[in-house]
Parts: sequence; structure tokens; C-alpha cells
Amino acid sequence: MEMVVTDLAVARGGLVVLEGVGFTLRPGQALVLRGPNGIGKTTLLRTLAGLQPPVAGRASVPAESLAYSSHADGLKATLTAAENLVFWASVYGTGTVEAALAGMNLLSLRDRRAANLSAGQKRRLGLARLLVTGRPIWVLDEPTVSLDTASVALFAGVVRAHLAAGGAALIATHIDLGLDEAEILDLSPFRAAPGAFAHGPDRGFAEAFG
Amino acid sequence: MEMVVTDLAVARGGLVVLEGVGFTLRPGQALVLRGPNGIGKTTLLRTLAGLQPPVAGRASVPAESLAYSSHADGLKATLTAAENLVFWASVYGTGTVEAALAGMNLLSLRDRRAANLSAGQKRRLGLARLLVTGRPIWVLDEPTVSLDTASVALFAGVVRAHLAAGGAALIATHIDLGLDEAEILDLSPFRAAPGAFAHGPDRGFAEAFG
Amino acid sequence: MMPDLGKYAFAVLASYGATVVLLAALVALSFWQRARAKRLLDEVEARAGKTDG
Amino acid sequence: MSIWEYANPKKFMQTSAWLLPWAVGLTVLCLGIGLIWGFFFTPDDYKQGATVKIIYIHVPAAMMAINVWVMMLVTSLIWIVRRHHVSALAAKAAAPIGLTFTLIALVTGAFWGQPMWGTWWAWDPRLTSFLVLCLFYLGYIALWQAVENPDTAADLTGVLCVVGSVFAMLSRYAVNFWNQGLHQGASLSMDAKENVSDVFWLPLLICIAGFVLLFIALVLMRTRTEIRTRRAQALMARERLA
Amino acid sequence: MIALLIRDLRLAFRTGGGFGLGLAFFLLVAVLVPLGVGPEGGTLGKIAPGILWVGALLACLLSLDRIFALDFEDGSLDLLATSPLPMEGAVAVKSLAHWLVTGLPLTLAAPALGILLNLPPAGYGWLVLSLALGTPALSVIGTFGAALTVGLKRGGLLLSLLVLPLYVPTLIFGAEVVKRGAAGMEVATPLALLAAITAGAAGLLPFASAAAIRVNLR
Amino acid sequence: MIALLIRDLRLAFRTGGGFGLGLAFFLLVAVLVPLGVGPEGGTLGKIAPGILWVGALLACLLSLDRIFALDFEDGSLDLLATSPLPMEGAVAVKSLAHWLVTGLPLTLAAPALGILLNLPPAGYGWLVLSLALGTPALSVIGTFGAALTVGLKRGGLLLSLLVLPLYVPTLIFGAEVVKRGAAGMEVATPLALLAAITAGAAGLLPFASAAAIRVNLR
Ligand code: HEM
Ligand SMILES: Nc1ncnc2c1ncn2[C@@H]1O[C@H](COP(=O)(O)OP(=O)(O)OP(=O)(O)O)[C@@H](O)[C@H]1O
Ligand SMILES: Nc1ncnc2c1ncn2[C@@H]1O[C@H](COP(=O)(O)OP(=O)(O)OP(=O)(O)O)[C@@H](O)[C@H]1O
Ligand SMILES: [Mg+2]
Ligand SMILES: [Mg+2]
Repeated sequence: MEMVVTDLAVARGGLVVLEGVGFTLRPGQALVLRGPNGIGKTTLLRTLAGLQPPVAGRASVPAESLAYSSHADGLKATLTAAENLVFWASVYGTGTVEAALAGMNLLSLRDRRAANLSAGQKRRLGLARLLVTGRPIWVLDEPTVSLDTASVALFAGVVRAHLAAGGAALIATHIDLGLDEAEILDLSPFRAAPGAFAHGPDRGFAEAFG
Repeated sequence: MEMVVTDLAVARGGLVVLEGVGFTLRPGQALVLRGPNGIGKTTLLRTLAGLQPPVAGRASVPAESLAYSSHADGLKATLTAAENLVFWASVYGTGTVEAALAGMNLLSLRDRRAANLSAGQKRRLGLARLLVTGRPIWVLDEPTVSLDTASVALFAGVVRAHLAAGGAALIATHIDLGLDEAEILDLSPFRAAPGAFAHGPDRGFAEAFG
Repeated sequence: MMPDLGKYAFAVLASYGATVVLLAALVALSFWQRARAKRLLDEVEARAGKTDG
Repeated sequence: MSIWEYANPKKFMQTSAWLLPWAVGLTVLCLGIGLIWGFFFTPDDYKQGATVKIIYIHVPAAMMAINVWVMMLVTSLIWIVRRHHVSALAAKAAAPIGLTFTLIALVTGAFWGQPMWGTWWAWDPRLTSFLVLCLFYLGYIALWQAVENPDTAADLTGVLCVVGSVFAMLSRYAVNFWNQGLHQGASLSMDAKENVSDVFWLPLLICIAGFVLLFIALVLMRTRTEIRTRRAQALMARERLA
Repeated sequence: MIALLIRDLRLAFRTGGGFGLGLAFFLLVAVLVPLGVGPEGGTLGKIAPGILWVGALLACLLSLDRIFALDFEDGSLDLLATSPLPMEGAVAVKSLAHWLVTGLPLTLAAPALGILLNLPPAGYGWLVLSLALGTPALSVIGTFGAALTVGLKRGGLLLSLLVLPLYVPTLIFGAEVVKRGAAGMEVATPLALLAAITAGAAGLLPFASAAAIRVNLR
Repeated sequence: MIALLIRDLRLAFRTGGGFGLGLAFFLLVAVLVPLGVGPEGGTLGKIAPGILWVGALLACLLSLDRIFALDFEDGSLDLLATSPLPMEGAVAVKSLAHWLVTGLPLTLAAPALGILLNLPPAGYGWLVLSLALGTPALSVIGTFGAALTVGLKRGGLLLSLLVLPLYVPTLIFGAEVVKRGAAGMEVATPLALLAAITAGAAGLLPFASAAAIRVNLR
């Protein structure tokens, strides 16, 4: 259940943005990705989630162990909070959603349609989805956007419980989550040099023109 | 150029969420709205922007003086950063967009399509729109979502310059903007009591059965 | 009793039949909706009465 | 006391509770007399034979199909101008009734057309404009159902009803222009005798009254349902807040 | 206002949803109908005016939901509503942009498709004229339907249901002009009525559309 | 997989985009064509099989972009792609849901519309049979088109353009079945071809669609 990333290079829009990224994520560990806007955090996380291929290097992610959460929440506006979760619970073949609703303090909103939630409430629901995946490795892209202080603390508690249960979490964020035990990985040193292009997805092209 | 709000009640989804809100926003002043998720910040700001009618009370906003920025950025993915701004500049009848691009540190991205910007870069572009409106009163809903620390500081500087030039700003946010001179208005005390219903949009129906 | 409708029996009876079916459906729908609304309102009012008198 | 008092939901509930049994009773009486008289005790027409008995449903349904839309137009306008909730809800309650009447007119017309014109359906102007009316009803009902917030829905459907009325009239005219039809002219015009003979005339009138009363009874009942639902929604919203 | 027009046109070109695609759909209808109906020239020639008009109408219809939906989703519509542009003006400009991108190219391309459908030679002029007079009404009415359904998240179908009955008079008069023209009969009456509908719709409907949008943004 | 099917069906009902509206559009085409073409029963009866098939095809087409677009926009598609569901299965389920919501009700309602278009009586059975056999192919092929265009932000038109040529064989054979059936000729050959297209498309296209989606999410 270890995620090992070695010398990874990732590209966005045909352009290498990060290269040489390497780290290991062990059970019980939380790793916070930091870096200025546009450095490539989202790109890196999407690559790890298997949504796009890496340009170079390897990311070994144990099969069927990863839950990804993106900038968007993937909520269906016309379904209620509970129905949204039940769907994901059955896709992942896990059981009940009560624990997840309780965990993100959503019990009172369970029969409210997602369309009628405020920005922060939607986000809480999106995060509750992680709890029903039953997956050990969480890969989260700015999970606390729009959350108030109380909810951020609640979320930190949820992550801590997940780590204590042997899970791991990789979190890209700009704000402080109050997860003091988390390691921090600053991506700035891995910003791809302009020359990285020569090894990028257009390598064949670069060579073709010398 | 003063915005005076007295005893305002606002509703969302046919339900009064805040009542008795009152404050005055004078030139040169910044007011930060705080409150937990779901208290009704977005609803209040939309009401002030004139997008929905208030349930009770008055908001006197000087005509043609307000610029609103919502959770969403209103960017067109296929237009470049500069084209997006030029459009708003001509809608508001102001001149050039160079100052705005420079102000939000977007000069290097000016010919990049909005679709190819990262989450934080998009947000910066969305905020640059405020600079081309030429409006004195800014009404901003969580403007710093997805911004990194440097960009938050940049934005705080922009707001400070706006205030110094006689503008005013009303900002709903969960995080600290580093605007120490701003006053803070906590909305929690204004949460509507269930009885507020009797003055709400459903008054007729409350009476219907006595 | 039954009038002799001759060769037009089908047209006439089908018209009356279809009308009865359509009207019955509308009336049934109305009663069903009425019952549902009443039940819902009674429930909600009972709850409201408990919480804030 | 002004007439607008009745636009208060409470007042409306009281008045309609009193009115409804009368409306139901009169409906049963009129429809019973009219239909039984028409079906059993009128002679066959010399040209149309027994099919003339369809007239007792077809004509009242056709007339009411149009009149219900007119009523919806009026109540929509009242909602738009004076914002009385009951008015908007009455329009919402009336739409399915209008749709049913339109369908009855279409179906009985089709059954009538088969022996008379030798076809179930012809693109006759009057028939066509009824089909268009049917579409208007469907769109109106679908829009009510699509919008969640009841006031928003009332506003949008109100605007649709007003604009739709104008276009419904235009289509009526267009369709007349497009095709000269097979259909009967108006028979209830000034000089009734010229069109429908006396024997059919009186039971037909009673049936028309019966359909009007049926509409009144149904619309009262359905408006009461809508008011109850609306009140329940309001209370549930209040509950959520608490 | 001009800025909005330019932006909308530019967006239509950039996203490839412009001229090319409206036309392509029209072309495809003109191709599919003979495929479905069968190739006899006589039948085709008779139904050509009607099919061409129905095709133009459907091509219009398909692109209606994009008039406001994209602006609503990305929040621009909120921002436009709080901008100094009057909503009525914005709505009118959006109708105009839709017509420039859909109705106008359809009108220009119609004669070519007339050939595919064996339209009688006398009909070509009237086809172009009737489309030129009638398609603006389609855009304006469609904008109204789009305004009613903006934010309802249900694709084009509810919109189609609402808009199609409103299209009936335009369709009838439009097709009638071509049919009569092709048969050499007089066309002044339907032509005048078509023009009247377009003028009336363009003059009045933007107000209704603007009201609907304001309600939907609430 | 069943969870996905249930969710998609539930969404279709909740958003009102279900049975009612697909049908409504089909009805509208059946109404508009006579309005455009003119009311003579003979002409209408002759073109009825073709028009009904073209109408079913367009009704299908209009709802195609909703198969993936909504899931893409709100991020669910990313999440589905990283879930344990194989993408091929998810795509097949989505085609099935689309057919249940569109193709099936169209098939059931077609005879009523046959009346409006003066379809000859012998054609009704064949109309239903051909639609029942052919509409699944429309859904599967349409899903492929939707997979190709997901995320391209350009409304239904590009999608229509891509998909319509793929629909041509289904349309031709389907309409041919009805036409021959209505005329009392033998229909075995087009019917067999129609069934073959559906079987082939349903068996193979989901793989292509899944591949297209994976590429589009990259
Ligand atoms: C589906 C088809 C039909 C529709 C939608 C339809 C519709 C109508 C309408 C709108 C009226 C006018 C009521 C009024 O304004 O007073 C009417 C009246 C009438 N219809 Fe039909 N009709 C249909 C078929 C037929 C057929 C096939 C016949 C008989 C051959 C027929 C016979 C009459 C007669 C005798 C009247 C009374 C004339 C009058 O009071 O105006 N209708 N129908
Ligand atoms: N389609 C594209 N074509 C070219 N460049 C792109 C494209 N999409 C994104 N980029 C660029 O790739 C870089 C990485 O973007 P990414 O979204 O991964 O950044 P991020 O670290 O997540 O930033 P943020 O904190 O703002 O979310 C950015 O500089 C962005 O401008
Ligand atoms: N359509 C709706 N129907 C009913 N209630 C709604 C609807 N939309 C929002 N609400 C509720 O109204 C309240 C106010 O929402 P609003 O978006 O204004 O909150 P907010 O203060 O902006 O929250 P956040 O910080 O999470 O953005 C919330 O409790 C929300 O759940
Ligand atoms: Mg990012
Ligand atoms: Mg908010």
C-alpha cells in the first residue's frame, strides 16, 4: 500500500510543467503539496490518479487503492446529499453512507438537494465521498476551498482518523490545514526547465527538426 | 458614494436566511463579511448587487457604482486573458486593460487562452476584471479562493490601492486577507429566526391557515 | 333501453368511453394529489406544532 | 370588501370549502341530465346518423379547452400585476384540466372523423390549431414542473402564458390561411336554428353547462391542493432553518 | 452592446459552433430526408419547400440552448446583469448574434440545398426571401425560450417543447411563401404576414426575455 | 453498474428530461412536417415512413450531448474514470440508459404519430418493429459521438455533424422496412441488416467510446 513516485515528469497542454518529482507515501503518512499557482499541482495529481500518462518517470500506485478528489465536486444537483453518496458507495462496493454523512457533519442536510447547498456545504459533501470509497490512498486537490474555519478543522480531524486507520493522503493546498504531522513537499524546485521540452511529449518532433 | 444598508432581510430558495442586517460602507472603507458556511453571505451579496430583491429593509446603493464578483469567474475559456478583459472594459466603457493585467501580475499570460490557465491564474484574471470596471464599490464573494500566498498579498495590495483612491470594498471570505485596516462584520447574529418566516415571501401562506 | 346506434356504434361508444377514461384519470389524479398534499401538510403541521407550539 | 380578498389563501380556502360541494353537486346534475338526455333521448341526425351524439362531449370539451386557456391567461396576468399567490396557483391547477379537455376534443373528433370524413386525422385548420393548443398546454405544464422555486415558476409560466396566447392566436390565423378545412362552422352562433336543430340544442346547452361546472369544481379542488402543497413547502423550509 | 456582439460572434467562431455547423446540420437534414423518403423527384419537389423550412427551423433550434447556457454556467450572465448594459439590449444583441451565426448562413446556403431536394426553379428566389424575412423571428423567439429555461439544466428538449409551438406561424407562412412562389401563385399576403411577425417579435419579445432572465437569476 | 444505471435514470426523471420530453420532440416533428409540407393526405402517407424515422433520429440526437456533458462539467466523469467501474461498462450502461429514456418511449409512441402522418395501415407493425430494432443502434452510436466530443464545449452541433453520417445506414434500412411493409412487400433483408447493425454497434462501439473518453479526459 505504498505509493512510490520516482523522477516523474508531467505535462499539461503539451508542455512539461514539472520534472524529477519523487517521493514515497507510506500508510499513515500525509504529504502536503505546496507551490505557487500554476506550478503544476493539479497536473501532478491527475497523473497520479491515472487520468493522464506521465511524460517520464514512474508512479507506482497499488491497484484499486486510490481515491481522487478534484477541484470540482462531481455532485448531481438534482440528487439529494444522501443519494449522491449512495451512488458512490455502490460504485465502490462499500456499504452504508451514514458514517460519511456524520463524519462531515451533513446529517441535517441529508435530504437536501445538492443544488440547494451553499458553496461550503457542497464542498463538505464532496469530501464525504472520500469516506465512502473505502480506499486507503487519498489524492486531494485543494480540498478546503470555500470551507470555514470550523469545517477545515473538521476535515483535518477526518484526515487524521484516516491516517490513524492506516490510510495515506496526498493533499495539494494553499492554506494551512492544521495537520501538523503532515510532511510538506514544495514543488518549486521541480519546475521544469524550458529545455525539458526536449524530453517531453514532443520529443519525436524536437528530434525531427534537430 | 456611500452604500447604506438598513435592517435588510434576504431570502434564498424562498427562505429567509438573514435579517436585520445593517451597515454603512463609506469611501475608503473595507468591510469583511464573516460567518460559517451556509449563513447567507452569497445571498446577501447577490441582493446588494441587485440580482435578487430583498425581503425586507433597504439597501441604498448609488446608481452605477457597484462591481460584483461571484464564486464563478465568468471567464470565456476560448478567449485569451486580454480579450476577456477587453470585453468587460468596453462594457463598462473604460479604456485600456494594461493596468489591470499588470496589477494582477498577468502580463506574461495575456495571450494565453483562459482554458489553459491554472485554477489560481483564472482567479487572478477574474479579479483583474474589477480593475477595468472603474466602479468605486467592490462587492466580492470569496475572492481569494485557490490563490497562493503571494497572490493573496498581491490582491490585498490592489484592494488597498483601491481604497486609497476613494473606493470601497465589501468582501465575504473565510481566510485572512492581511487587510488589517478592514472592519469585520460577523453575520452570525443576523441569522434569521424561524419566525422570520411570517415576514418572508410566504407570508400569504402563513396566514392561509391562521 | 339502449338506443340503436347502427353502424356508428363504435364511433359513438368509443368517444364516450375515451371521454370517461380521460376524465376519470384527471379526477383520480386530482384526488390522489389532494390526498398526498393533505397528508404532507398534516405531517408538517404536526411537526411544526410540536417544535414551536 | 374588495374582490382581492379572495386572493388571500385563507379566505380562498374558506370560500372554496363552502363552494366546492355545490359545484360538485351541480356538475353531477347537469352532466347527468345532459348526457343521458343526449345519449338516450335524442333522434339521429338525418345526415350524420347516430354520430351526432358525439356532439354532447365534443363541443363542450372543445369550447372549454379554449376557455381554460383564457382563464389561465387572466389569472397569470393577475399574478404578474398584483402578485396574488392564489391566482398563480389557480393557473397551475387549471392547466391539466385544460389539457384533458383538449385531449377529449381531439379524441372524440378523431372518432367522429373516421365515419364522417373517412379518416382519423386530417390537417384541418381547427384540428391543427387544437394540436398546437395541446402543445402549449404540455409546454406550460412542463415548465411548471421544471422550476423548483414556486415563485420563479409562477413568474416564468406567467410570461410564457402571455406570450403563448399571442402566438396561439397567430397560429390560429396562420392555420386558417394555410388550409381550408373540412370542419363544421360555428353552430352556436347568433341564429342557432340554422346549424343545429332544436332537438339537439337544449341537451347540448345543458352539457356545456355541465362541462363549465366540472371545470369549476375541479379547478377549485386542485387549487386547494396547490395551496396546501405550497403551505407545506413553506413550513418545511421554515423547519430546515430551525 | 457592440462589444457584446463582437464577443458573441468571436466565441461562436472560436468554439467552431459558428457558420459551419449550423449549415452542416441544415445540409444533413436535406440529405437525410431524401434518404428516408426515397428518391422520386416528383414527391421530393412537392415537399421541398416544407422540408427546407423545417430543416432551417431545426438547425436554429439545436443551437438555441447555447445562447445563454454557457454564459449562465460560467457566471458571466450574473456579471452581465450587474453591468451597465440594460438586459433588454443584451438580449436583443444575443438574438442578433444568433441570427448572424445561424439564420444568415442558412439563408445564403438554402438555394444549394434546394437543388438536392428538386425544388422547382421558380421557388429559389422566394425561398431565400422568405428565409431572410423569417429566420430573424426564429432567433428572437428562440432567445425567449432560452431565457425561460436558462439555469434549468435539462438540455435542449424542454426548450424545444416550449419554442416549437411558438414557431408554428412563422413556419406556416414561410413554407407557404415558397410553395406558392414555386407554383407561380401570388405571395404578397404570406410574405407581409411573415414580415409582420418578425417585426413584432423583434420589437416586443426582448422585453419578455429580459424579464425571464431576471427572474431566473434571482 | 446497476447503480450507475439507476442513477442515470433517476437523473433523467428528476431533471424532467425523461420520457416526456424525448417523446414531445418526436411529436413536434410529426406536427411540423405537415405544417410545412401541406395537408394533403396522399403526399403525407407516402413520406410518412421516412419522416417518422428522421424524427426519431433527431429526437435521439438532441439528447445525446447530455450523455456525458453534464458528468464532464461537474467533474463526475473524472471521478468515474478513477473509480473501480471499467470505462467500457460505464459507457455501455450510459447507452442503455439513453435508450430506455429515449428510444423505448419513441418506439411505443410511434403508432400514434403514424396517424398524424397518414401512415398506411399495413405499416404500423413494421414501424414499431423497425424502431425497436434500430433505436438501440442510434443510442450506441450517439454515445460514441458524445464520447468523442465530450469536453469540447460546443453544444450539440459538432456532435450532430459527427454522428449523423454514422446514422445513415440505420436510417436507410429502418425507413426501408417501414416503406416496404406499408406497401406489402417483403422486408426480411433490410430487417436483418438493421438487426446486424444494432448487434455490431452494441458489441463493439463501447470499446471505441471508452477509448475516446479516456483520451478526452487526459
Ligand atoms: C380531432 C378532431 C377535431 C377537433 C380538434 C375538433 C375541434 C372542434 C372545435 C374547436 C369546435 C368548436 C367549438 C366551438 O367553438 O363552439 C368543434 C365543434 C364541432 N365539431 Fe369538431 N373537431 C374535430 C373533429 C370533428 C369531426 C370529425 C366532426 C364531425 C364530422 C366534428 C364536428 C363538430 C361539430 C358538429 C361541432 C359543432 C360546431 C360548433 O359548435 O362550432 N368535429 N370541434
Ligand atoms: N491546456 C493547457 N495548455 C497549456 N498550458 C496549460 C494548460 N492548462 C494548464 N496549463 C498551464 O500548466 C501549468 C500547470 O497548471 P496546474 O493546473 O497543474 O497548476 P496548479 O499548480 O494546480 O495551480 P493552481 O494552484 O492555480 O491550481 C500552469 O502554468 C498552467 O498555466
Ligand atoms: N435553492 C435553495 N433552496 C433552499 N435553500 C437554499 C438554496 N440555496 C441555498 N440555500 C441555503 O441557503 C443558505 C445560504 O446560502 P449561501 O450560499 O448564501 O451561504 P454562504 O454564506 O455563501 O455559504 P458559503 O460560505 O458556504 O458559500 C444555506 O444554508 C443554503 O443551504
Ligand atoms: Mg490546481
Ligand atoms: Mg457563498
